[in-house]
Amino acid sequence: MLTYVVRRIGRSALTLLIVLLVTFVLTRIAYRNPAATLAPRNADQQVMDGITKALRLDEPWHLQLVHYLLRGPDIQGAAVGLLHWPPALGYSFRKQTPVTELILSKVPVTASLALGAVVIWMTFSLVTGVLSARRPGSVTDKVISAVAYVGLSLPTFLTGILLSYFLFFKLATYGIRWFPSSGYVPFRESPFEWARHLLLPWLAIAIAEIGIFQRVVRGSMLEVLSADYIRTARAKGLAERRVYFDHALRSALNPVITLGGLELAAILGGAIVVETIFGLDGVGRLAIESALSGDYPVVIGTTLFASVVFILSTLTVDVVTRLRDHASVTH
Amino acid sequence: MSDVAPARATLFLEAPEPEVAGLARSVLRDRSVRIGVTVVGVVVLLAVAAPLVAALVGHGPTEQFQSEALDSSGVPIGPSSSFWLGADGNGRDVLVRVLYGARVSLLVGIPATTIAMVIGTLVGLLAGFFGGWVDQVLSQVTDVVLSFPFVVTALSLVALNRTEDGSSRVSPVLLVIGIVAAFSWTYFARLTRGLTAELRSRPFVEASETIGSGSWRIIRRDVLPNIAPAVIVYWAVQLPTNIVAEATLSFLGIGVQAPTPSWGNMIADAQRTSLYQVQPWFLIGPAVGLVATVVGFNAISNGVRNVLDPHHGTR
Amino acid sequence: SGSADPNAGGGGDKPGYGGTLKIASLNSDLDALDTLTGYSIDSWQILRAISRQLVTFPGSPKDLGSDNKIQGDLAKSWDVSPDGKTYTFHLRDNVHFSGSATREIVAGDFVYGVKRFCDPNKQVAAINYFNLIVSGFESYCDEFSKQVKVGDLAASKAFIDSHDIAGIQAPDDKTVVLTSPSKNYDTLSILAMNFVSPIPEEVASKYVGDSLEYRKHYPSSGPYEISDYQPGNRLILTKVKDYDHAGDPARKAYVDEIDVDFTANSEDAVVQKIQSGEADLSLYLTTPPIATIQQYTRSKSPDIHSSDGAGASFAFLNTNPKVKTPGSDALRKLKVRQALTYAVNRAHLQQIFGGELVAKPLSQIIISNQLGYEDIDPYPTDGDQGDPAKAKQLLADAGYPAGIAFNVVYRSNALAESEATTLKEDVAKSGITLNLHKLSPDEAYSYVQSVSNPWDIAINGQAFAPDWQGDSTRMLLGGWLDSDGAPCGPGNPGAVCYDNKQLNKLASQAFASDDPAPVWAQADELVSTDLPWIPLLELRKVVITSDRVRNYTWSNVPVNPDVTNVAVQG
Amino acid sequence: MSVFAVEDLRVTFRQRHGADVEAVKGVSFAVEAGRTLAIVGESGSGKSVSLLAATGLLNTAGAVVQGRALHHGTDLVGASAEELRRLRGSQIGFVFQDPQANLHPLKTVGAQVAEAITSHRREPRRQVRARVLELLDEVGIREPRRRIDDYPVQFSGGMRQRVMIAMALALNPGLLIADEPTTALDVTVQASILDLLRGLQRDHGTAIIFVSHDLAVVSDIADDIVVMRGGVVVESGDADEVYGAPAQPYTRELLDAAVRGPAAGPDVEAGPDTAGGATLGDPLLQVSGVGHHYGHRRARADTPPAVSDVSFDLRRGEILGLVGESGSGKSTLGRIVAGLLDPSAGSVSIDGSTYTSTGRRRARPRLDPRTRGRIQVVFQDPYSSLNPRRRVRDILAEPFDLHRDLAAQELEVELEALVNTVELAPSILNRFPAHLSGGQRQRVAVARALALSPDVVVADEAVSALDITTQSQILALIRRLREERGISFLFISHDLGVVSELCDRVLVLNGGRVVEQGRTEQVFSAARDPYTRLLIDSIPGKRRGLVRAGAPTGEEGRVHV
Ligand SMILES: Nc1ncnc2c1ncn2[C@@H]1O[C@H](COP(=O)(O)OP(=O)(O)OP(=O)(O)O)[C@@H](O)[C@H]1O
Ligand SMILES: Nc1ncnc2c1ncn2[C@@H]1O[C@H](COP(=O)(O)OP(=O)(O)OP(=O)(O)O)[C@@H](O)[C@H]1O
Ligand SMILES: [Mg+2]
Ligand SMILES: [Mg+2]
Repeated sequence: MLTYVVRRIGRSALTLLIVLLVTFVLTRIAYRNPAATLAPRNADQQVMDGITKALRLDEPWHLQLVHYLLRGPDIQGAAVGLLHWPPALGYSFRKQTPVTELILSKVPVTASLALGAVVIWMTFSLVTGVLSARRPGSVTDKVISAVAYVGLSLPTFLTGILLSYFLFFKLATYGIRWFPSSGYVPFRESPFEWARHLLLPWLAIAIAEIGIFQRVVRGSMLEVLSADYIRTARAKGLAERRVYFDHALRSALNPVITLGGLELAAILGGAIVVETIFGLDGVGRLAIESALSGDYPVVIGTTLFASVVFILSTLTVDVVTRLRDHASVTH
Repeated sequence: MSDVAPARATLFLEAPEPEVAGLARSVLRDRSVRIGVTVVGVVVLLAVAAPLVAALVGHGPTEQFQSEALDSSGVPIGPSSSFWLGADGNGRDVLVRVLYGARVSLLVGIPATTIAMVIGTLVGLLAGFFGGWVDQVLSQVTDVVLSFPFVVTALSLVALNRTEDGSSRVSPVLLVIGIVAAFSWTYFARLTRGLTAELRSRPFVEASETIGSGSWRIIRRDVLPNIAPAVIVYWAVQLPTNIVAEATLSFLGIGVQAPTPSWGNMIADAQRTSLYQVQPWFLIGPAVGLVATVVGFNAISNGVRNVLDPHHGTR
Repeated sequence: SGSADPNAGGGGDKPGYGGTLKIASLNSDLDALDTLTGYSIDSWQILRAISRQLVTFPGSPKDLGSDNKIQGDLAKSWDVSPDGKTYTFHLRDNVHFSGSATREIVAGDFVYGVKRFCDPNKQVAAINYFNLIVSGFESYCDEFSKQVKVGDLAASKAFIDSHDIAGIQAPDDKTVVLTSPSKNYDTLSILAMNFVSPIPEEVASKYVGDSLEYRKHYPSSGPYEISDYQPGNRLILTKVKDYDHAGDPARKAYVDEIDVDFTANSEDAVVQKIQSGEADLSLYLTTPPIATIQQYTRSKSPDIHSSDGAGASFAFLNTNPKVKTPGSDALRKLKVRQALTYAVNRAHLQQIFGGELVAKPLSQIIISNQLGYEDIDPYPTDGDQGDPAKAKQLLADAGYPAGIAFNVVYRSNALAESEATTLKEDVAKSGITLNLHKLSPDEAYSYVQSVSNPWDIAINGQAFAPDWQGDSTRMLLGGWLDSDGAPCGPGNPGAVCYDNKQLNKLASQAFASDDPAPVWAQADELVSTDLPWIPLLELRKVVITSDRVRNYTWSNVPVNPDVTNVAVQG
Repeated sequence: MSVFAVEDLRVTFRQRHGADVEAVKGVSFAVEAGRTLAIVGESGSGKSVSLLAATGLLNTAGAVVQGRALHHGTDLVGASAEELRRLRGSQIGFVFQDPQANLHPLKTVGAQVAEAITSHRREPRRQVRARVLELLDEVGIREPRRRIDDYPVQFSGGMRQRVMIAMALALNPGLLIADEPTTALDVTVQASILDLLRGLQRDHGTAIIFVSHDLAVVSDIADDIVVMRGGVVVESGDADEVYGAPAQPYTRELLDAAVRGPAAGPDVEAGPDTAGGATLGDPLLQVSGVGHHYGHRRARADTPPAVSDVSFDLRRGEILGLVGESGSGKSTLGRIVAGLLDPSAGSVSIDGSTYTSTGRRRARPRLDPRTRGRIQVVFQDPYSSLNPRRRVRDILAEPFDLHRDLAAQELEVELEALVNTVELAPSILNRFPAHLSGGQRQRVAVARALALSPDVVVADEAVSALDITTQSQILALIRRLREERGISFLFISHDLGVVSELCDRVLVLNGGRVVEQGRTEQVFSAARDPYTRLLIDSIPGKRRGLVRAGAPTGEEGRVHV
C-alpha cells in the first residue's frame, strides 16, 4: 500500500510537471505581447519595457520557464518562482498581487460551494438511488428516474439562470427575500448568511449531479442487490432497511466515490459557470477572468491549482477505494 | 461528466446477443430508446430542414429585421405570424436561429464525440492490450489531459487560434470540435483500457495466441468486435455531455462565435440583454432545443444500456 | 445596515441623511482606485467619494450639461495671473485625510501627487493634459523614467524626494502655485478631474501604485473612507466620522455608507438587483438593457433618469502606419472611409441601442454638448439609413469593385456585440465584409494598442465619454486626434495615429484663444469630413435606480450619478 | 409432522421480452428432524429456485410462486415479509454454494456472524461477541479470538464456508438448507465440511436439506434423496434404495456417469527404468527444472513460487494427468508447457528443441510458428474460450488462415473434416458460440486445437465445467484422438475421478512441487506421498461404496471428486 501511494505520488508529480510545461508553453504562445496585456491601462512603451524586463519576457521561453521553476526574480518585493515557500506561482501585474495569494484568497468560496453542493447531491442521490433500486420499474422508480433525467440533461448555466430568475428575482419582486441573488458571506461571519447565499449555487450544481449520481447509485445498487451476499443477509433474517442501507449501500459506494471524487475535483478546481452566474468570487471566476483578460500568470496559476486539486482528489479516491478493496479483493 | 460506464462496462462483454441485427431489434423495442429516437429524430429533421424553414419564412439565420421585428426603442416582438418564436434583440428570427443552432449542436457534438471515440479507443486498446510501459506512458498522457481544467484550457486554445492577422487559424467551429474531443477522449480511453485488459485475459484471446495470431490480428478480430458495443453505447452516453459542453463554451463566449447561432450563445444573449423578460421565447426556444436534444440522446443511451446490461433496467 | 439618522427617509423627495447606498457593479473589481491611474467614468464615480481636488463641479439634478459651474473644492479661492499662465490656489483650513492617514491636508500633498504622475509604476493616461498645463513636467518625466526601473519602489521614492517640477510649487502649507507653459482656457476643468488630488507621501510611498495593499490602505481626502475592500466581493465606503460638511460645499454626503457589490456578473444580474431593491445604483453598466428601459418607461417610473452628453460610439479605424493589412491599407483612402460611412445604417444602430432615449445618429466627431458643436453632416443619407449604392460606387472608385473585407474587433459586452453584428449585417449590403473578433474588456485596450495585432476597425459600444462636460472638446480634437498632443504609439487612447497638420494648427489656436468655439467648430468640420473614425451614434446616459433613491444628482466628470449627493430612503 | 415440507411448488419467471419460464413445475418433498434430505439433479433442474421460492428468498420481481411450503405446518408461500424474516435465521439456516460471494466483502466475519444473532435478538454487545467466538470455535476456526475481526478475504475458501455455517447455526435453527455447500471447494476441504455438518446434525438434531449435483457427495450424507430434472422430481425415496436400485432411467444415467474407472490405456507397459511410467512412444516433450514466480522481483520475497523445480517427460500418445489442490500451480505449469508463459527457471523442449526457457523479459513468449502449431490448448471454460462475436466457421478457419494458404474450396473441406473429427454436424459452422450447448462449445474448442494437427494438447480443466454426461463424451473424444492420431495430452484437473479414468500417468502437485508421479493405478492404489493419500481419502462416495479408487479390476470402481 505504501509503495503504491509513493508510486502514485511520483506519477502525480510527473503529471503536474507536464501540465505546468504545457500550460506554460500554451500561454506563452496564446498571449502574444504579454507585457501589453499585463501593463496597467494607459501604460506607455517604457512601462511595458519595464515589465518585459522585470518578468524577463525578453528571454527565450525555456529560460523563462527556468525562472518560473526556480525562485525567479523578485517583483515588487515578491518572488515569482516555484522554489520558494509557499511556492510562488508568479505575479499578477494586472491585479498587482502575487498569484498564490490571489488564488488562496479565493479558495474558501470555492470550497464552500463544492462541499455544500456535494453534501446536498450525495444525500439526495443516495436516498433516491436506493429508493429507485428497491423496486426497479415501480412508479417510484420511474418518477425518480424521469426527474433525474431532466436534471442531468439541464446544463448548469440554464439551471443557474432559471434558479436565479425565479427564486431570487421573481420572489424578490413579490417582496419575498429568501435568496440573495449573488455574493458570498464567510462562514465565520455568519453561518446562516453563508448558507443562505450559497443555497442557489449549491442547488444549481446539485441538480445536475443528482441526475448523474442517482443513476450511478441505482445501477450500482441493482448490481449489488443481485449479489449472493445480499441474499445471505436476508437469509439471516436481517431487516430490509439494514439490507439496503448497511449491506448493499456499503458495497455500492465504490463507483459513487470514484465518480464523486472526479466531480468534486472539477468543482473545487473552479466551478466557472456557477461562480460566474452567482457572482461568487471563487477560483473559477478568477480563472476565467484572467484567461479572458490575458493575465497569464494567473492563468498558469489557476490551471496548476485545478490540476493539483484534481490529482489530490483522484489520489485520495484511489487510496480510499483501494483500502476498501483491500478488504474485498477477490483473486 | 459521467464515467459510470467504465465502472460497469465489463457487463457489456457479456452481451446476450452477438448479432447486430438482433441487438438492434431488441434495442428498438425499448421504450426509452423509442422516445429518445423520436426526439432526436425530430431534432435532426429540424436541423436538416433549417434552410427550408428559413426560406419558407424568408428570414436568414443572421439576417436582421430591425424595421419589422423591433419596435422603435429596439425591443423585439414576441411570436407573430411571420416570426413564429419572435425575434431577438437584433431583430433576427428566433425560430430560424434555433433551428440553425440545432445544426451547430449536432455538427459539433457528433464529430467531436466520434473523434474522441476513435482516439480514446485506440489509446485504450494499446494501453490495455500491451500493458507495461505502453500502458504507463498512455496512462500518464491520459492523466495529464484529465487534470487540465476544461474551460480555462479551452480559452487558451481559443487565444492560440488567433493568427497574426487577427483571423482564426482554423474555423472556430472546428476548434470547438477539437477542444471538446480533446477533453472527452480520455473517458473512452479509460473505458476501452479496462475492457481490453479484461478481454486480454480471456481464454479466447489466449486461444488465438496459441494458434499463432499476432497482436494486431487479435486486437482487430478478438478485442475490437467485443468492445465495440460498449464503446458505441458510451458514444451515445458521451454525446449529450459534449453537446452541453459546446453550449457551455458558447455560453461563456468562447465557443461558436456571433453572429453564428448556437444554443449556448443564444441563451447567453437572451440572458445578458435581459430580453428574455420581455420576449421569453428568446430564451425558451434555444433552451428547449438544447434540453430536448440532450434528454433525447440520454434516453437512447440509457435504453441501450438497459438492453445490454440487465442490471440496469427494469424487469 | 440601517440608518441612524432620524432625518433618514422622511416625507416626499426631500433628501435625508443616513442609510446605505448600495451599488451593483457589473465588473468584478474596480479597474483603478488610485487617483492617478483611474481613468474610467466608473472609477471616477467611486473616486468622487474618496478624493477631493482643488476645484470641482457640484453636481446637478437636471442633467449632465448643467453641472458645468466650477467651484472651489479643497481650494477656497484662487488667483490667475494676467497672462493666464499662473494659478495660485489658497487651501481651506481644517481639511484632513482619513483612512490610513489622518493628518491635515497641506499644499505639499498636491505637489507630491503630481510628482508621482510619471513614476513608471503608476502610469497615468492623462499625462498629455499635464504636459500642457504644468511647466517642466515633460522633462521631469523623461528624467524619471531614465533613472527608475519598473518595480523599484526605493528608487522611485528617492527620485521624487530629490527632484522638483518647476510648474507646481507649494510655497507654504496653504498655497499651491501652478505655472503652465502656455495659456489654456480649460485649466480649471482639467484640475477638476481626480488626477490632481492630495496624496500623503508617508502612506503612498509604502505601496505599489494601485495594488491591493494600497487600495486597502487608501488615504482618502473625500467624505468617505474605505472600511472594507474585498475585490470580487465588495467595497464598503463609510462616511468619515464627524465629517466637516461646511468645508465641502460640493458633496452633501447624505448616505452613511456606500456599499459596492462586485458579485453581479451580467447586465441582467445588475438590473435584477436594482429592480428588486437589492441595489440602488449600478456601476460599469453603460446603459441598462433595452428591455429594462422599456419596463421603466412603460410604467412611467420616476426611477429612470437620462441626460445628454454621455459620449459617442465610433468605429475606430486603425491608422497606425506600421500596420500593413489589406484592410488598413484600404482605410488610408478617403473614398473607402466615405464608403464605410455611407454603408452604415445609423437608424438601425440607434434602434438596437434602445431608440431615442439612448442614442441618436452621429455624423461628426464632437457631440452636442461639447464646445464648438454645430450640427453638421458631411455625408448625409436618407433617414440616416445609409446609402449602399453610393458606398458601392465609392468602393469601386477606390479600386475595390468586388467589395472589401475588414478585421473587426469588438468588446465583449452586450452593447458592442449587438453593434458589431448589426454593422456586419448592414454594411454587407454595400459589399463590405466584416470579420468579427471578440475581445474581453480587459484585453481590448491593450489589443488595439499593439502594432502586432492586425485589426482594422474597433467597435466599443461606447467609445468615449467626455472627460468633463462642456469645453472638453480638446480631449478629442486637441488630444486624441492631435498628433502633437498625442503622438502615435501605445499609451495613446484608442491607439490613434491620425496625423493632420491642419487640425494640429487649429487646436493650438483654440487652446490659447479666449473664444475657442468657432475654432473647434472649424476643426470638427475638418475631421468629420476626413473621417479618422466613423462616427456612429451620440449617446445619452440612461440610469435606473431603486425606488429608495432620493435627490438624484448627475455628476459632470464621472458622467454618472453623483454618489456624494444622492440620498436613500429607509 | 415434517420440519419442512414442500407441496406441489411451482415457480414461473415472467420475462420482459419473450415467453415466461416455468422453472419449477410442481415439486414436493419433505424433511424430518435429524435427517438429511439430498436434492440432486443436473444444473438448471430447479433445485435452487424451489428452495429459494419456498423460503421467500427469490429476489426477483417477476417470479410467481404457487403451491405450499410448510414449516412446522405453517405455509410460507404467501406469508408476510416480516413473518418470513422472523423465521429466516432463527428457525431456518442457510448455507449457499460460493463462500466467496456469500460473505459481505466489506464487513468483518465477526460482524457478519453477529448480525445473524442481532437481527433476531437484542443482546448486549459483549454477550454477542462471546457467542460469536463460541460459534467460530464450534465450526472449527482455529484461534477465533485472533480471526474474528478479519475480513473474508483473509480467509480461505474452506474457512469462509465454515463462517457461513456458523452464521446459519447461530440461533440453532431446526432446519438447515445447504445449497451446494461444497461444490466450490477442494476435495480435502469438502470432506472436512461434510464431516462438520454431520457432526452438527448429530449434536443438535437439525434437519438438513442438502442440494448437490453430485451423486457421490450426496451418497455420503443423505438419508433421503430427491432427484430433479427440468423442474420436476423424477425420483425420490430412501437413499439406500435409490442408490441400490434406481427406479428411473435418468437416475441410473446419473449414477452411471458418476462412475469412474481407472485408465484403461491400451498396452500400458511399465518401463523398466521409469518409476511407474507408462509409455506408448518416445519422449516427445521434456520439462526440466521448471519454476515460476509471479510478481515483481521485490514482491517475490513474500510469496512462494507458484511452481518450482518441476521435471517430467511426456511421451508420444500419452495422456498425462496433472492433479492437485486449487492454487497448487497446475494451470501455471500448463501455461508454461503451452508456451503462454515464460518460466522463471528451467526450460521446456519438444523433440529436443527448447521453445521456452527462462531469462526473457517479455509479457508473452513468442514461439516460432511451427512449434506453435505443434502445441495447442483446450481451456476450462467453454463459454469464454470462444469469441462470442465470431461464427464457428471464422473461429475454426483462423488457424488455416494463419498457417496455410488455402483456397476457399479447400478450406471448406478442411473445416468439414474438422467438425467431423469432433463429432459435430457441419451445420454448426454457421452458428455463434452463444447458440451452442456447453458440450458443443467444448468440441469446437477441441476442433480449433486440432486444426493445426498438434502433437501435444494441454487440456486445462477441459471438462470441469461440463455436466457429467457431457464430461463422459468429451473424455471419450480425447481418448479416441489419442488412439487415432497419437496426440499426447497434458490433462489438468482437480477431479481425481476423471484423472483416474482417463490418464496413463499422473503427476501430483502440492504447493508448486511434484510430490508424486507414476502410473495412474499405481498412484491411486498405493500412494507413497501423504498428501496424495489425503487427496485420495477425501474422495467422497465411500459410505455407499461408490469409490474403489484405483482398483485395477475396475468392476465397480466409481470415483468422483
Ligand atoms: N431470475 C430468473 N429469471 C428467469 N429464469 C430463471 C431465474 N432464475 C433461475 N431461472 C431459471 O430457472 C431454472 C432453474 O434454476 P436453478 O438455479 O434452480 O437451477 P439449479 O438446479 O440450482 O442449478 P445449479 O446446479 O446450476 O445451481 C434454470 O433454467 C434457470 O435458468
Ligand atoms: N497472474 C498471476 N499473478 C500472480 N499470481 C498468480 C497468477 N496466476 C496464478 N497465481 C498464483 O499462483 C499460484 C498457482 O496458481 P495456478 O492458477 O497455477 O493454480 P491451479 O493449480 O491451477 O489452481 P486451480 O485449481 O484453482 O485452477 C496460486 O497461488 C495463484 O494465486
Ligand atoms: Mg443452484
Ligand atoms: Mg487452474
